[in-house]
Amino acid sequence: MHGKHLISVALLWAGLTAVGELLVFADLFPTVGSHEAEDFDSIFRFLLILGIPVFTFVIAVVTYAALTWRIRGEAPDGDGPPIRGHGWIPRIWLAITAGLAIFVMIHPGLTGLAKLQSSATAYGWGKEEADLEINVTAFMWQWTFDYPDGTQVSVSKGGEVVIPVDKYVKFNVNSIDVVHSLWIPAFRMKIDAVPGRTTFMTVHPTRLGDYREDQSYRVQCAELCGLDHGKMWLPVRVVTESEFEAWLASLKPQGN
Amino acid sequence: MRKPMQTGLIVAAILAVLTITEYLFATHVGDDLVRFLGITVSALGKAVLIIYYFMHIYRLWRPQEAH
Amino acid sequence: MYAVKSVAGAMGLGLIGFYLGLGIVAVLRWLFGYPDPWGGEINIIGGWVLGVFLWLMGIGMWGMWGREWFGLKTYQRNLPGWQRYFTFNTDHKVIGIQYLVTFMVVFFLAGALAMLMRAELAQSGNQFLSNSQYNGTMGLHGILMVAVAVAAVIGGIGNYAVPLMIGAQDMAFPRLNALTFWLVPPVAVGLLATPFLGGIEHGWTAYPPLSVFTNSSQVLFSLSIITFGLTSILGALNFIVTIIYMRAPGLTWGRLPIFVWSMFATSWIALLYTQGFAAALLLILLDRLGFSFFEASTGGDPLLYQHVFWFYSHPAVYIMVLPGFGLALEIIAHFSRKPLFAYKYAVAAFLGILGLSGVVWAHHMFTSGMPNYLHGPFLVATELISIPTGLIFLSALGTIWLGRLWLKPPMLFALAVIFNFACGGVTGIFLADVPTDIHLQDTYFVVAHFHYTIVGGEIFALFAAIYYYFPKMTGRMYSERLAKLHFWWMFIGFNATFFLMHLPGIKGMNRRIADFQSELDPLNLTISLAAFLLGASFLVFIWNMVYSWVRGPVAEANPWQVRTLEWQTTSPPPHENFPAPPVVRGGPYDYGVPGSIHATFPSAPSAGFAGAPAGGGQ
Amino acid sequence: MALATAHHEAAHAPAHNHLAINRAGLWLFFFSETILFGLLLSARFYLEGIHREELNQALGLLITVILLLSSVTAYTAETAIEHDNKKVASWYLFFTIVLGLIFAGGVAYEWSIAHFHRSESFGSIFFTMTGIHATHVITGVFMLILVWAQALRGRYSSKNPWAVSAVVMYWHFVDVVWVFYYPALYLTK
Repeated sequence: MHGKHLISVALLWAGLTAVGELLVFADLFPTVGSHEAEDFDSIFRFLLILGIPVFTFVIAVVTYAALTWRIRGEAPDGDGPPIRGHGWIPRIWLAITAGLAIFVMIHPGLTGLAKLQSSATAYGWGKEEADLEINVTAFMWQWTFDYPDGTQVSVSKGGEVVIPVDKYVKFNVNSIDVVHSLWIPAFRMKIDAVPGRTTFMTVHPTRLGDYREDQSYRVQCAELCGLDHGKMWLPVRVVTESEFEAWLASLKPQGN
Repeated sequence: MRKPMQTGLIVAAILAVLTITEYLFATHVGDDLVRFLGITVSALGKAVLIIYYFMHIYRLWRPQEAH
Repeated sequence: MYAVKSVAGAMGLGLIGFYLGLGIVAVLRWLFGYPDPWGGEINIIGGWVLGVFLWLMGIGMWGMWGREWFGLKTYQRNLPGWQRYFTFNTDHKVIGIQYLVTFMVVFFLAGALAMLMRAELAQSGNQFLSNSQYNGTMGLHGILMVAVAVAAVIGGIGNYAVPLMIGAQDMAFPRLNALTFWLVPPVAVGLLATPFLGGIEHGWTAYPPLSVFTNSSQVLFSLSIITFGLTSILGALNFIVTIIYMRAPGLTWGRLPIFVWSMFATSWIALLYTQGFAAALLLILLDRLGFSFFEASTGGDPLLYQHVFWFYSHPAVYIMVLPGFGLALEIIAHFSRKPLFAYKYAVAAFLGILGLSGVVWAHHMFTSGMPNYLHGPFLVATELISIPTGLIFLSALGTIWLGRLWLKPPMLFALAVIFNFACGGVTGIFLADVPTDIHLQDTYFVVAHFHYTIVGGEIFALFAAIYYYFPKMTGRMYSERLAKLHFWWMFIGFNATFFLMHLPGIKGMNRRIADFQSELDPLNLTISLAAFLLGASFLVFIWNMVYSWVRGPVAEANPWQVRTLEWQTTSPPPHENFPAPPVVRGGPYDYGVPGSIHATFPSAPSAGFAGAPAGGGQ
Repeated sequence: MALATAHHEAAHAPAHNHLAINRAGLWLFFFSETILFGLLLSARFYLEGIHREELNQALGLLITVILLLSSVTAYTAETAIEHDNKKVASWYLFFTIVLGLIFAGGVAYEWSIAHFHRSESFGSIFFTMTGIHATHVITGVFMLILVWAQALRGRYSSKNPWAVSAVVMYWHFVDVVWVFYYPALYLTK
């Protein structure tokens, strides 16, 4: 008595999954601006490919059951078969769900984590040594970025964060008042700015980009920090190394 | 009433001993780990004694009242 | 009108207590030589404590409880009709309805705030609200909805249904039960007063140091939530004792209705973890008074708060959603006319979630700058939770398989719970995996995810329960057509709003902002329109409920032909619930088993009572 | 409007169950409180490790002994009530109250001589932990006084010992908390 229903549900499931998996090809993500963004997008797609059949399985069964087995009269004309679900079905279910969970836990989870973390005791993402280190100070409700040569960029000076392409750029993040969070959507990286400890994130931009063309190139505060939290962002520009040097030079104070 | 009172006094005496032990561990033991363990074990012992003999936790899973 | 006088008098007493508390603290400060006796926030704390205490005494705690402390005889006022809902009534059915109505009002209020936010977010830039107004609206929406999610199902449906389902006459501690409800009005007053002190600026999570620096509305926020935590803890304690000790003879653990099991697991979570929220907010209050838990420059650490806070607030989502699962499974079993599939696995799932709930909190802190070695263990524990959750789905899907699905409004909502939570569960994987969470943390993806789990999982179950128990509670039937209209309207509106909300999150729109990047304008406009659609669906519900309560046709005792005990008594049930104590003979879901009986009423007066034996079905 | 006055039964459970129900409720309350105290204890080690500021060791040991002693007197009072020895029970409840007040006084004295301030993190931890604990002690003393006043009037007996049992159990619980707080605050280094 299960056979016909099982085949129908399987077909429905397959159909829904086929439609659902189209989501993988949709234009979901912001610009891919860094190695980290490539990793994020591939892991996200991988989880989407795995997750959609799970979702559609539930939908297929619920929809099929509601359409096929619903009572059409005013009152139930009888009871269903007293299937209690002892035996092998729950065990197989348990094995499959546990297998999926552990698989997801290990593969994109722990492996991805290992790729992100340089050491067990650090407070941040990515390599601890980088080509360029920028010290970031967050305050209500803006940032300052201190470049190694002493240049300081803020909303009033420079007005944008410029970094070179194809370099490891490390942001050492600090906060002087409340908890903020440094987030650059184009790089898919985020780390909180916590008063009293220095956190970091290292990114490796792979292509040129500019906020004026692409709004995902921005440093955005992602942790609620009070009144002007929503306005706490700065444009980001990724340039070639020579342009970067030129930009730094242009910001050098004339007198010193 | 004599028997429970005796129990109480014995427990009180052990509590006193454990408190002294704890204090001596804190003042006279140099090794961090040993001191920490000594203090923790004494404290746990005291807690177990109070919870079992004074708070009568066993009455929770005893089906019928017997006093 | 005794009830009106009593409530007004209690409010007066509460106010007197509030000012008295302010004064007492001032006098104490003066005595100890502080330069400013009216220190401000510490006075408010004193006022709150005394005000809440006198309010409780005034509303009836003195007569029913306080007198006992002094060896005096206690008394209870039993008022007829609507007035009993406004007194310190110890009947669990009255308390359940008090909770339900109160929190539905709060729900619609907080929903209106959401509409305000969506109006602002329909377009980039600030149109209707300033940044500070937006933050206040957002914070209030958040905390009110958290309160609804924590208390509406547990306090409302749980209080009403659990004693009936286990065949008890009342909860184990009826006075405590009434106390938990009457602690709620001060909480509501405290939270709704926050806009007058500047508005909540820190969202419902109240992260320090922001919440230490912000305006004084934080003090009201903390005090309200600590008080609310108290109701949660005491209510949970009451449920656990009730379920352990008050079951009818023969109602073994293996025969317990699944909703009662879910309430049992939930109550343990609430009992054990709610202290975390209270402790976290207490530390905030102390920091505002000059302590230094979160001030980095003098040795504190802001992350301490996040650990303590999420120690409660992650288990809190299970407090919210487990009763939802329980209700969904309960209703699905009855309306599929089949035994609950894999009952033992479903129970194991609830207990498994209870066990794991305490060791997953730091997955909210993957980007917080906590040491790297914490990420792995919390990732693993978080993913493990999906295994027991999967068992709930097994139970639900196995039950509807080959069933006789009676698609009444409660069943539609219960199936929607399964549908919605499938989506919420799958998106949860993205947030549990650190590599994806780094980008998605604090974006609209998270907003979409938790609305799918909490609204889709719990609020849909709440509506399922309301449509399920409405005839039992009021003795009247609602319009089924309007209920179905409400279902489809809400279901479509909900999925349109929150499914779309994932997209701006991935694209880079963070939470809790009044203004966003202009490239997301079309998407946000669509979401706002869908949100208004969702909001409008509740008008149908309100009309249906109010009209049917007053004018609806009289309902039968057991309109759904259900086997569990609460349906084997009259609608609404008498004060003592059952005319005679029931004796349970078999499982609650044995549909289709020839000759099975759930319960009998051995000493029932034979005339005028239709219940026994509780076979249900035909 | 019907104004019925009636003595209210705490629960409609079978009578022999009352005591078990009350006791279970009280224990659940303790479990919940344990989490609160445990979180504060964890916060202490989270912020400070095993470091602590110098405290008056003699005073610490003294108030610890006094609180443990008060547990013994409370135990005696409960045992006496269970054996219908009302006079001994009243006296030992009284001793417990006095010892509790001495303990609270000791904590207050410790606060007044502490050389650190609440705006330092150890000060925050110390004042909060002892403060929350002392709040429980004071609450316990209030309840003990209420129960003592009833005990003097002979209201409790071996048939009706619950109020005494409950307040004594609460008192022991407060003592257990101090069993962990004392070494955490005074003895680590």
